[in-house]
This record gives sequence, structure tokens and C-alpha cells, in this order.
Amino acid sequence: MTEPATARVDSLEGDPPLLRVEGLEVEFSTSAGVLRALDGVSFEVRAGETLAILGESGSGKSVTAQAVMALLPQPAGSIVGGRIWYGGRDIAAEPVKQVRKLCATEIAMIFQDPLSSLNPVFRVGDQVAEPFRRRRGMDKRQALGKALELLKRVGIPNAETRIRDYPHQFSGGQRQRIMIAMAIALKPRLLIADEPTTALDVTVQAQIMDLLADLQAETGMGLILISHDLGVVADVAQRAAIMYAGRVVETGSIREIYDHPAHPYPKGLLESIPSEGARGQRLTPISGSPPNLLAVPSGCPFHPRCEFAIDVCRTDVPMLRRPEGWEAGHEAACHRSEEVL
Amino acid sequence: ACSGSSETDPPEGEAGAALPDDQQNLTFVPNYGWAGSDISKAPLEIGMNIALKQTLEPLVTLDNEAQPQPHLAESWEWTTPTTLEIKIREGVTFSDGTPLVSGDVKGTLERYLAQKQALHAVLSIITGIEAPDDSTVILTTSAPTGTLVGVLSLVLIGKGEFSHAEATAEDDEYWARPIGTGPFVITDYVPNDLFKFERNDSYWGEKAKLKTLTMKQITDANGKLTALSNNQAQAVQNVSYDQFETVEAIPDVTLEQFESLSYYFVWFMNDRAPLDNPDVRRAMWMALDLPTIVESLYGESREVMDSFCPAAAFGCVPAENMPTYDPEGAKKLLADAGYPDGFTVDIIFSLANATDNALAQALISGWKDIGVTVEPRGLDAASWLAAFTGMDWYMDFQPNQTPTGDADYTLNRLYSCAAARLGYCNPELDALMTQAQQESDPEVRLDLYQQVVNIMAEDTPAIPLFSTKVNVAYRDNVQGLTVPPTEFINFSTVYLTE
Amino acid sequence: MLGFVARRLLLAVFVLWGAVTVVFVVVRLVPADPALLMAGETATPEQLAALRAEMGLDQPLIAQYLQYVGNTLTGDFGRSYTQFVPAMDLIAQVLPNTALLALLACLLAVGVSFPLGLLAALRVNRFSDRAVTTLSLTTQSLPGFWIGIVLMLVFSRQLGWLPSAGLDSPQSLILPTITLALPFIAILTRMVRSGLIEVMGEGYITTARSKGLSERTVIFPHAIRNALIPVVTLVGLEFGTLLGGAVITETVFSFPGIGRLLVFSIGVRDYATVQACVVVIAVAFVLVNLFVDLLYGFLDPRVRNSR
Amino acid sequence: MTAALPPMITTTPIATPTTATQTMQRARRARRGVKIRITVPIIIIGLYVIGAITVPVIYGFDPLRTELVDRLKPPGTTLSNGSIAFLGTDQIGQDLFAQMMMGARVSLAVGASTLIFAGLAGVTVGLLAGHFGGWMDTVLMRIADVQLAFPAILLAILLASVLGQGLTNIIIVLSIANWVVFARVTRSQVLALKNREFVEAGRALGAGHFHLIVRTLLPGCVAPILVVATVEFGHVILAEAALSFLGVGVPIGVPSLGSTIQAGTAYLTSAWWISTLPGIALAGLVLATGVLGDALRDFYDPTLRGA
Amino acid sequence: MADSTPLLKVRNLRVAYPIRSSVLMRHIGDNVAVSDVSFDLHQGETVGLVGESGSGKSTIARTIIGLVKASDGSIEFEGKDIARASWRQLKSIRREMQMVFQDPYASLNPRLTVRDIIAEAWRVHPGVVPRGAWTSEAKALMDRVGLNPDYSDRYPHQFSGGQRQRIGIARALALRPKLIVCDEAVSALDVSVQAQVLNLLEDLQADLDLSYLFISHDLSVIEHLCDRVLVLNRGVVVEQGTVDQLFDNPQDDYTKRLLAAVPVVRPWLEPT
Ligand SMILES: Nc1ncnc2c1ncn2[C@@H]1O[C@H](COP(=O)(O)OP(=O)(O)OP(=O)(O)O)[C@@H](O)[C@H]1O
Ligand SMILES: Nc1ncnc2c1ncn2[C@@H]1O[C@H](COP(=O)(O)OP(=O)(O)OP(=O)(O)O)[C@@H](O)[C@H]1O
Ligand SMILES: [Mg+2]
Ligand SMILES: [Mg+2]
Ligand code: NI
Repeated sequence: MTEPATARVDSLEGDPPLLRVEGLEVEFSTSAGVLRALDGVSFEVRAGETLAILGESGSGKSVTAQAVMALLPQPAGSIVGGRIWYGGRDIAAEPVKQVRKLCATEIAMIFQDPLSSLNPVFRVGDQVAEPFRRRRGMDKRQALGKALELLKRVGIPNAETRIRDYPHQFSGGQRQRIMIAMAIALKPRLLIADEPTTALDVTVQAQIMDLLADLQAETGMGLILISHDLGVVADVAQRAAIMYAGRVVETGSIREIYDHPAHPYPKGLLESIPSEGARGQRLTPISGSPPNLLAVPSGCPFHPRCEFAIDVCRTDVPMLRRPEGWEAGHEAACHRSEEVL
Repeated sequence: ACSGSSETDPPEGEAGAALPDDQQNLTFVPNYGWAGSDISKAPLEIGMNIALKQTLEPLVTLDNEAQPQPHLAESWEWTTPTTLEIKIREGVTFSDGTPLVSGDVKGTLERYLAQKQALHAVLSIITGIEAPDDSTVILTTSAPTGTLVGVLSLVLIGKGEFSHAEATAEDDEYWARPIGTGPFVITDYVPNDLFKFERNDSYWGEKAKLKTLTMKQITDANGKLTALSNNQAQAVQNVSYDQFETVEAIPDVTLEQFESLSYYFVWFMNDRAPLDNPDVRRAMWMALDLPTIVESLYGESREVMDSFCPAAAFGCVPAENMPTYDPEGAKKLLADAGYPDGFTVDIIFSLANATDNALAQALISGWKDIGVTVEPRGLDAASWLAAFTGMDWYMDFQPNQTPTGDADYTLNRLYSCAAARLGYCNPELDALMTQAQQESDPEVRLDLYQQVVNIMAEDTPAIPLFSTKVNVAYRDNVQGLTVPPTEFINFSTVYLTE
Repeated sequence: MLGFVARRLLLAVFVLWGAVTVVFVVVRLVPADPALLMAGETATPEQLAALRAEMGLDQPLIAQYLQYVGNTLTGDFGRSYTQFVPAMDLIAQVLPNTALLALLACLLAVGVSFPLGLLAALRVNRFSDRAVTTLSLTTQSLPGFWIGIVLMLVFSRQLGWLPSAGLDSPQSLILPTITLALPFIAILTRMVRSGLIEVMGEGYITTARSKGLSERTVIFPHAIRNALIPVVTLVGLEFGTLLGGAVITETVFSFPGIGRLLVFSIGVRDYATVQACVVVIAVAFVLVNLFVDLLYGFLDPRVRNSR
Repeated sequence: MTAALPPMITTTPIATPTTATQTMQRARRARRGVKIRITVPIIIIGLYVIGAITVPVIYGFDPLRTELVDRLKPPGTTLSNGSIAFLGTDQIGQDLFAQMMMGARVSLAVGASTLIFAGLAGVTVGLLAGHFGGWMDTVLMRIADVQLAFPAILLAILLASVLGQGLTNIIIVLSIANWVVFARVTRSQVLALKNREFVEAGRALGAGHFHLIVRTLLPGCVAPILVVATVEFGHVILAEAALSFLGVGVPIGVPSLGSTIQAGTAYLTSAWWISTLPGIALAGLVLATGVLGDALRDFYDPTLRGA
Repeated sequence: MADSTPLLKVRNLRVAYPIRSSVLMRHIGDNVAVSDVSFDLHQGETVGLVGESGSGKSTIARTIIGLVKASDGSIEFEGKDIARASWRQLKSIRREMQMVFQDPYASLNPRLTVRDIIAEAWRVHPGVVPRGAWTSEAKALMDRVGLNPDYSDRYPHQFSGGQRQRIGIARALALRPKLIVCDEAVSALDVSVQAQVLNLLEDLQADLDLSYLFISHDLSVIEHLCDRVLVLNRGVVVEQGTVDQLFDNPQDDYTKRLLAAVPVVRPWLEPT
């Protein structure tokens, strides 16, 4: 059932990837049974590149990020298989304590919910300054100076005075920026942004995406952008991994996937978007409902909702593969990619 | 370690030498608490007497035969059958240096009379108090009375200047922390907790041997004995029978028992059906196996009574026809009285004394055996008093004392028609008791009291349950501690050895 | 901030007024007549009437009430009916003892329960957690007086290490403090544990971890300060209970405290002292909770401006 | 900063099966533990209830009966009537086991009735205060504060003197002393629920206050109330014991576990069983409810429950 | 459409949240969330409400539905002024006006089954559906919104986000209202589920002649669904018009900025 990902020779670039996830499996134990949240997830990110992880709600996007950062909720969740290669080390095999040392300096994360992710009882300045103090050993004044710089950088107005305020005194967009300031404080080489703009309106969303792009251009960091907004992703990412039921069902360059989806799920997703200019037209959603992770359908987990499904889809789990004639790096986990195209 | 002796120990004991003066500090845990510190408002409270008698003194004290002996009064004389002339001892001063004069005695008596407290019944025969000179007090009484001098042992003399018939706030404040003539001076008082005394170095008599004396209230049985065992207290009063073994196991501690004037009784509301029938009351008595109850609950620390007041008091002679345990007879009596199936009544008692629960239960159990249902009504002390004086009960059960050591005090005060306490009135009995009160020949009085108790045993207005002994457990280095029948311990002769 | 304090004070006054009124009413519902108690069983009706007049008990209830509230406002709680001194003097004698006892018990409880709760929370469902939880549950399951007596029998009677009665030396405080603190330690430990467990699941803890902070730094100060917030409220509420509820401990150890004074005063129907005791206990409760509210504001910036 | 990455080493074993499975096992065990921690206490409490109902009947236990010759007999003694008291006898010669079960009957009854009254009152107040907010909330919660600031022992003693000793008093006193806990818990839960959209949704449907309170808010409060109830059950039983210690507990003839323990403390050094055995029984009962409360809390805690 | 009397007529609506003094809860000032908003909504029409976070969209919705009191202006529903309606009238108005909430999970009582959630409305308004018919009616409604009627005894947590949103819609439909206010009803859903729900709303409108007041910050959804749009900025309507007017030819500065910020799904197709 599980597919130990074969180490694929990368034909795109010569550089080794910054982060490489191979066949990652994560399980949660719940009162209803053991739930396999990730079932053989593989992808890689390079320096300076932006990888988008797309997928429906509950498909395992956040869990992937948590697994990489060794932040899976304890004791419910744990990595049960696969490797996470970073800097030549398999950090999935290392003790949590060891991995934490990479956090912030090497890999940093922006969380989905900006209010609950800031400690309500500490001043934002102190929270932003914390990485400098604890990880770089700066003294308090110096660290606060750095924090102020960062807050200005992410566009908090009156940063000089607001540095002394508490999280609840900021608006949603501002809180999200503070989170970003904290994440980029130590100039990480890889940034994971988990739905950084979901709660925000389009204008603020645009500002934040610009900010992230600027940063990337400046430091050459790799970026994993988790989102379900196909539009936002298209603006900033070069490549995408699309997830469904704890698996990556399609990867490749954004343009390839959007223009020629090779898996029925991304295809259905793209067709569901209300397209501009087609006002009043009926939408075409994917039929059926998302899978129950406690009872994932056999074979291809998407088959109950798939119009292309044939017998083999019900029995055999499809592997990620690149059918003949496709652009390098564009792969899909579907038995019938050729037909889907 | 339990000796029944009640005679005074020799002051210089067999034990080692006395401790140096700065170590003569004794803590005593009395059996009784003290609701207040103004003795004139509660002259019969044993606890308050034990404490305040260290500071305030009476005119006379009672000896072991309950006979008055001179104290602050040097002498007294009935100049007429109704006139008592008292000579005040010379050279007595209060601890602040002011001399004791007859005015102090006059004032004190007036205050006691004005308070109309428990002693009022026996003091109210005094119709006049005069102080012709500083050392003489003349009392006039309304009728000849042989017991008055004994009663005076209960009157503690304070300063006249703070004792008026119309009490002022200063009076009350003085009496709450009195300055007296006694061997000790009060240095601290925490209500419901402790009295602290220091030796009165200008005491007129033999000076106290203790430098300081603390009376500390410890209510918890374990607390009491623990304090004794770790030497926080050197003497504790009234260890319950069940704890005797425990006390004996504590090293260097002696347990001693003394006769007392305290006893327990059950009262009937004699004019309330079905208890208005003497046969019913008698049956109730016969239902109780008192010897077994006393033996098993209290061992030798209490004694079944054969009279209506404690044997240690004068005149409390054994009644000749006391009912005894006979449940079958009791049932028959009840059936004859028209209650073959029994009846239901209540019994009230104060919860102040925890050990009474077992007793109450034993009594109720006995009555149940003859078919009488008795509902226990335990009340807190104050509510009990309200219910008791409100006569809102069928039966009452409580401890009582005869502090004057004379049967008159108990029998006349409680069972006369005038007392109107328990719906009981027998003119024949009243006549005998009045006669006995006015008589001064002891032999004649004894004879009269024999008739009194015989009538009472017949009428059964109450069931005397048992008289109590007092016991004191003390560390072996405590010398000279004795408990008189009144339980008013005199600490001036107590001292500590090594 | 000032408005916050002002509002709290206003509510505190309301609480005090409530306590004062309730005690007035309740005390007067009791059948036993203080005049009778003073005069004794032999008192005549005239005597009783005179005594009542003297004590002001013959006035209509509403007049008594107004007088009482007025006096209370001026700090005059009247004279004790039984001790003939101002009721406040009696309280002044014993209040410091109980306050000290309660404070020590509180400090001990906080000092012991925090490390224990922390230990349990950080090792949820492991042996140390089970041990701590079981221990605190067991402690909580025993009657306080029983614990007190057993402590006394062991440490005073058997071992003879500590005094068992009164308040003569600092050592006298040890056993009462422990007895009073034990049940409190038990509650607090469980509270700290569950509070911390809850906090450890919050998003900001994940954030702190994602900053690569050591687990120690994640707990101090990130988790602990948040976990403190509910605990502080409990401490405040319980401190009030400690003051009023020290009766048992005071009785076991014959400790001169306000609890015993209160029980004694009720026993002798000493209205003035009972009322004064209740007011003092209520004031202490209100003050402690005011302090807790301020502390709360200090710990949790969210309540500072919003309320 | 962007130093060349060292070459990959592929010799590390795949994942970390040991630690991973251990974590999972622990998590699963914890969840299984919750179920056990719920069923076992319920069984224990059930045994107490059965024992309390049947044992006194089997023994023909009459609480007012005394058998003075059989006083203070140690466990296992053959009594004068030939029966064997396997837990010994007490200070009036009653079989301690029968006495304890009778006591459990009273304690359970006191606990249950108090919970019902205090719960009803507290939950109602909490619902009203939380739902209506504003001055209603302020007033009700200040009344709760008054209650907390007012020493419960005073109430107990005073009620005992108004109504005489009896179970009714104790239940009333304990109910009055305990409603606040229910009120506070319910109120805070209502405040949390109130802002949830489903309550607004009910309002948008046109639902009245009664409907909102009874059908929407109340069901949402059941879980925390249940938890509090189990914890309070233990507290109440212990509080009753404390009242016995202060002499305002159950009357004679209605023995509770608390009063038996209290009466037995005087014999701790000579007849240890009188106080100790009921003490263990009481602790067992309270412990069972405490464990149940904790387990219920875990059971209802979404963070520990998983998805 | 313009000449028929509007179903909902909002005039000069002003909503202010009172700021109360901390001590006596005295009213010491106002935080004006919405000022001077006027618009009409006709039977069978869908009006969109857009604007940045905090601009007062939810406040307008909640005021219309009666969860918040207007401080000024009037809201007339079928000619009846809501502010002046008696409690009884208000209750009958509520029957005609329902709301679908933003968060599908939070807005469903976790302790009730789907059947009970839907029947709740009939319990509150007795007489609409007889008690005996609740189950069958509820199942009919579930079927109508595309939920399997066999699931009527399930609890909300047993459904997926899109299904939950349908439960919310079924509940709103239970009283056969004329107007449904949707406050960000699809924002939390991913595009495919969102598409399902939007289709459903359109179908229902066609079948039952419903009207919608539709709040969203997703302009593509607004563009897809609405007939007319109001753009809100800081509590004031800065622009309103038909979808075509607004999207093709925005007048107001803010509207222009808003439209410019909308991310495009396939930016490479856009002319630069
Ligand atoms: N602590 C947990 N315990 C049990 N299951 C969990 C836990 N956290 C996540 N899951 C499960 O793992 C699966 C993946 O969750 P994840 O949060 O990664 O989804 P997501 O793709 O981020 O969705 P969204 O877009 O809603 O954020 C879900 O089915 C979820 O129920
Ligand atoms: N209960 C309230 N009390 C006081 N002010 C409030 C309250 N609810 C909302 N506000 C304020 O009213 C303004 C409008 O809020 P509203 O919720 O209507 O915004 P919105 O447009 O729905 O925003 P969003 O897109 O974030 O939901 C905001 O400034 C908000 O702070
Ligand atoms: Mg997520
Ligand atoms: Mg909104
Ligand atoms: Ni397929």
C-alpha cells in the first residue's frame, strides 16, 4: 500500500533541493481509531523557489508542515514512516530536540490562525525579539531594536509605539504580519507559510503576498505556501503539489497543472472556480464528498468521486508518475492521466 | 496511677527539689470553658470559678466537710437569728495596692444581688447590707438561715468602687478583667482560649509558688493528651474513662481522681402527660440499667447515685426506696398506667458535652426496650437553654452541681413548688425542705433530708443518674495539685519540681 | 486601570453590604435570646426586658438594622455582650493569628502545588503524573480534622517534634499550616496540572516551539504565565475560604484564631462579635479578591482595557 | 549563508519506529484509561449504594440501640450475642460495619440531595446571569460573592439552632454553601456558548429567552456541570463530616460516615478502627467520585479526545 | 423590477455599538459601525455586500435579522418597520427572514441531531408544521438541499464542511422565508464545496423565488452570484450598482483598489 518513494534524479536543476520529503507517513490516534493523515507524501523545495501545497480542507497540508517542523501534536500524532531530508540529514529520524534547533534559524513557519498563534500575555515586541535573544544571545535592548526594524519592515504603522502593545490590540492583518516578522527574524533558509491570508480581505492579502515575494527575492529563501486559494498561489508559486486524502496526487509547475491537470481532482477543483466573465453561469463542482480518513476508499482514494474511475482504480493505489511526453517534473498519481488530459 | 485520694498532698513532696523560680510556669487545661470573665454574672460557672478564684477571693471557703472557714472574713457571728456580722481580715490589699475594706464587700454583694443571677435565689434572703466601718459588714436576712455563710463562699469580692447596684460600663469593664486580692494577677485573657496569670507578689497570705499560670482551653480529646505528653500542658482536667489507658501509657504522668459535687440527672416534665403519672416516671427509671451503663461507659470514674444529689454534699443521704433496673416491672407499670404499647416523648440535651451522646443513646436504648420511643433533641448550649427555660420538652438530661456542698442548694432550689422548674410540686416536700433550711442542728437536718429524699424517690420527679468524680492527669513533677469537691482548684500551693 | 479599580471597589462595597445584612438577618432569626443567655435561667421577665432594652434589642428590627449599618460604617461594631469590650478589640486579638495562618498555608500551597502540578502536566499519563494525581486526590478525600488529628498524634505525640496546641512559638504554626494547606495543595495541584495541559495545546505554544526555543523556555514563561491566570482566581477564592474555614484547624490545634472566636460567639449569641467577625472575614475576602483581580489584570493584558 | 549542502547520506534507518509506536501506544492507553477511570468509580459508587441500602437491613441495624458490654471490641471479636463483628465495634457497642454502611447511607443521601438542590439553584442562577448579562449578571454574581464571603459554618450553627439538629439542616446548609460553584461554572460555560454562532442562530429563528436557555444553553452546560457535580459530591460528604466535628452535624440516631469518624477520633490511640475504617470507607467513596470527575473532565476535553 | 415594492427597504441605517463606562455601565459614547446605509432588495433578487474586514458587513446583516438594534434609520420588511414591530410581529417577520451563518460548524448546535436542528424552527414557531410531521418534513428539506435524508439522526460533527453548510441552509429554509441573509456563507469552504453550495443557492432561488443578501469578501463569488452589489467602506456605502456596472466600470477609488487586488487564477493568460 505504501510507496517507498524512489529517489528520483532531478532533471530540472543541478542543485540539491533544500528540503526533500520522501514517502512521509503520519498517523493520529483518535478515540475512533488510528487515522492516517499522511500516506506517502513526497515533494521537494529548492532555495529561492516557491512550492505551493494545495488541496481540500483536511487533506493533510498543515500536518505536512507540522511534521517537517517536528511540531505534531503530542501524544496523538507521530511520524510512522518516510524521510525528511534537510541539509543532508534525515530529520524525521532525529529526536525532536535536535530538530527544534533547526527551527527559526533554518526552517521557519507562519501559522494558519494569527490570533491564537501569538501569546496573548506578552508584548508583541518581546515576542518578535525573542528569537534574537534566545537564539542569537543578544541583550534585550539590542533584540528590541531588531524587532522594531522587523515590524517596520512588515509594515506595522507606528511601530515604535506599537511594539509595546499586546496581540489583542492588533487587527487580523496586522497580527499576521507580526507572525511573519517573527518567522523571518533569523533569516531562515526555508519558510513554510500555512494559509497566511485566509482570514484576510483581498487588499491585505495582496500586501502580504508582496511582502513574502520581496523577502524571497532578497534572501533567496525557499518558500512552501500552503493555501486553498488557487488564485493566490498562481501569483507567487512556481511549482505546486496538490494533496488529496493525505497523498500528493499531482505535482509540477503551476502553469502545467492549471493548464493541463493530469489528475481528475485538480481538474475538478479548477473547474469549480467561478470564472470571470462567465457571470450567472452554473458552476461545476466535484460531485460527492471528501473522504473519511478513518475509512479511506480502497485503491485510488478519489475513485468514488471520479468520473474516469475504472476497475483498477478501485483496487490499485496509483503511484506518482510522469506519463510520456509531459514536461519534466509534472507527475500525477492517476491510472488514467492520459484520459484526464 | 489512679488513686481515689482526696486529701491534700503534703506541700514538700517526695519528689526532687523545686524548679528555679523562672521555670515555675504551669499550664493547666481545665475541663470547662468560660463563656465570659465576669464572675458576678455567672457565679456558678465552674470554669469561670476555677479561673477567677486565682485572682478574686471569697469571704469564706468550704473545707472538705463543706464547712465554712475564714478567708477574707476573719470571723463572723449571727448576732440575731437574722443578723450576720462579718469582720474583714486586716491588711489585705488588692494587687494594685489598694486595701480591702468593707465597702468592697458591700459593693460586691450588691452587684451580685443586682445581677439576679443563679445565686439570686439563695442570696435574696439578704435584705440589708451595711458597712459601719472599714472592717465590718452587717447583713440582715428576711428569715433565719443556716446556709448563708456557706453560700458566701461563692461570692468573690471585687472592688467596691466598680460595684454598684446600677452597673456602669466601667463596672462591667472592671469585672471583665478584675483586679483582686488573690494569689495571682490576670495578665492576659483571650475569650474561649486562655487565661494567663502571674504571681501576686503582694499577696496577703502565703505567696503562690508558681511564677506564671496559664489556663488553656483544649477541647479536642487528642489535643489535651498530646499537650500533656509533649509538656505543653503540665496538668489536664477530666480525662474521659476511655482514655485512661492512653494516659497511663504516657511516661511520667499521674492520673488522679477526686470526689466532686457534680452529677447527672434526667428530668421529667412532671405535669405533661404521659409523664404526669408517677408510675410512668417510675417505669422510665426502672427501664435503665444504670449500673451497667455507668460501669461500661465510665468505669470507676462515675458512681451510680442512691440519692437526688451527690453523696459528697451534706444531706444527700441515700433514699430508702430508690427504683432499680427491672424492665419487666417497668412494662407492667406502663401497661397498668394505660400505656401497654408505650408512647413517644422527646429528650433535650445540650451538645456542649460530646461524651453525652453515648449516654443519651444508652438511655434511649433502655427506654426503647420497654416500648417507649424517645426522640433525642441535641441542641447547642444556647438553644438548649432557651428550650429548657421555655419548658418546651418532655425530658431533659444534663449535668448539675451542688457547689455549696449542701443538699439545700440543690433540692430546695430545684424541686420546690416555688422553683417551678419541672412541673413538680409537693407541698409536703416544701414544708420539710423549708424546715431543713432554717434548722441549724446537723443531726436534725440529716433526718429531715432523709424524709425529703424518700418522698422524692416515691414521686420520681427526676432520675439521678450518677455522680462524677473529677480526675486530673498531671506530669509527675507537678506537686500540690488537689481538686476539692467543688472543683475550684487552688493553684497557689502548686509548684513544679525537677 | 483606575476605572477598573473603582468598579471593583464599588462591587466590593455591595458585597460587604450584602454580608452585613445577611449576618444581621440570620443572627436575628435564631430563637435563643441573648438577654436570656446573659441573665441565665433564673431571670424574671422584667429583668429580661430591662436587659433587652439595654442591649437595644427592644427596638424595631428596622431601627436596629439602620443603627447597626450606621455604626458599621463608622467602624463601630458595638461591645461584646459577654466580654464587655468593643467587639473589634476581641477580633484584633485573634485576627492576626488567623491571617498569618491563612497566608502561610496559601504560600505553602502555592509553593508545593506549582512544582507538583508542573511535573504532572509535563508527564501526562506517565508514572509521575499518576502518582501526583492519585496523591492529591487521596489527600482531598480525607476529612480535614482527621488529617489534623493524625498529624498531631504523629508529630506531637509520637515523635514529640512539634507543639500541638496554642500559639507560643513559630513552631506552633507548622502543624496548623500544613493541616490547612493540605486540601488546598491538592486542589491547586490538579488545577495547575489541567491548566498547563490545556495551555500546552494552544497555538502560541506551537509558535514558541517553532521559534526553536528550548522546552524550558516554552514553559517558562510562555506556558506558565497563561496557566497562572485561572489558578490565581482560585487562590483568591480559596484564600477567603481559608480565613473563614480555619475553624476546624483552629479547633484541633486549640489555635487562638478568628474561626474559633466566631464559633464561640455564635454559641453565646454574642451578636456584636458575630457581626464584627463576619464583616472582618468579608472585608478580607473582598480585599483579597480585589488584589487577585488586579493581579489578573497584570497577568492578562486582555482584561486591562476591555473591562 | 547559503553554504553548499553536504551530500545526502542514506544510511539512516527509515523513520523511528520505536519512539513513534511508543507515543501511539501511550495515546491509546490514555484513552482506554479514561474509559476504565469512568467505569471503575461508577462500579465502586454502585457498591457503596448497594451496601448502604442492604447491609443495615441485613444486620437489622438500629442506630439508637446500644450494646454496652460490647463496646470498643477490635475487628474480628465475637460479641455477646454470638455474632462476629469483623470490623469491630464502636464506643456504644454497635457493629462497626453495619454502622459504616448506615453512615454511608446518610452520607450518600446528604451528598445526593445537596447536589440536587445546590445544582438546581446554581445552574439556574448561572444560566440567568450568563444569558442576560448586564445588571442581572452583576447582581447575581455579587450575591454569589456575598455567599462566599459569608462563613458557611455560621449558617450551619445558626440553622441548627433554628431548626434543631437534623439532616434537613445539613442539606440546606450545604446546598447554600455549594450553589455558588455550580453558578460560576454554569455561567462561564454559558458565556463561552453565548458567543457561539448556534446560539445566535437560535435567536435569529425568533426563539425566546426560555427556549434559548433551556433548549440551547442548558444542554451545552451539562458536561462541565456533571464534572463539577462529581467533584462537589466528595466535597459535600467531607463538609458534612466537618460539621459533625464542630458539633452541628447529624443528630444522634442518624450516623453518617463523618460523624462516626469524628466520634472515633477520641479513640485513635486506643481503638483505632472506629475512626480509621470509616475514614478509609469515606476516602474510598470520595476518591471514587473524584476520579470519576477527573475522568469525565478528560472525557469531555476535546484536546485529549482527538479528532 | 424597480417599480414593484421592495421586499426589504433599508433607509439611512446607522448602527452604533455603545461604549459604556466601566463603573456604572453608563453610556458614554458610540462606536459607529454603520452609518447612513440605504438600499432596496426585491423579491427574487440577490444583493451582494462587499468591503474590507471591519467595514460593517456583518453588522448590517445582524441588524436586518434583528440581532442588533439600529440606532437610527429604518428597516422595512414587506412594508413593516422592524424597529416599531411588536414582539409578536417581529416573530412573524422572523419567519420570513432567515440567516445562513459564516461558520457552518459553530452555527449548529453540536448536541442536536440534524432533524432537531431543522425542527428547532418549528418548535419556536408552533403551527408552521405539526409536530407529527417534523421528521418527514425535515427529511424532505434535507433531500431538497442535497443531503441524504437517512442521515437525519446524525450529529453535526459527523458531516463535512459542505454538508454542514447545507444543514444551515436547510434550517434557514424550514420556515419558508422570503429572504435569506448569507454572512460569508461560503468563505470557509474550499472551491469545490463552495461551488456545490453556490449551485444549491441558485437552484433554490429559481424554485422558491427566494431573495438573498449575500456577504462575502471573495469578489469572484459575488460576481458569479449577485444581481446588484454594494461596496462598503468604513460603514459607508461607497458604491452600488449592478454587477456589470461595478465590475466592468468601477467608479469609486476603493472599489477599484479592491478589484485590482483580486488574484487571478491564471495570471499568465492576463494581458499585461
Ligand atoms: N491533533 C489531531 N488529532 C487527530 N487528527 C488530526 C489532528 N490534527 C489533524 N488531524 C487530521 O489530519 C487530517 C489533516 O489535517 P490538516 O490540518 O493537515 O488539514 P489541512 O489540509 O491543513 O486542512 P485545512 O485546509 O482545513 O487547514 C485531518 O483529517 C484532520 O482531521
Ligand atoms: N459587539 C460589538 N461591540 C462593539 N463593536 C463591535 C461589535 N461587533 C462589531 N463591532 C465593530 O463594528 C465594526 C464593524 O464590524 P462588522 O463585524 O460588521 O465587520 P465586517 O464587515 O463583518 O468584518 P469581517 O469581514 O471581519 O467580518 C468593527 O469596527 C467592529 O470592531
Ligand atoms: Mg490547515
Ligand atoms: Mg463579518
Ligand atoms: Ni484515479
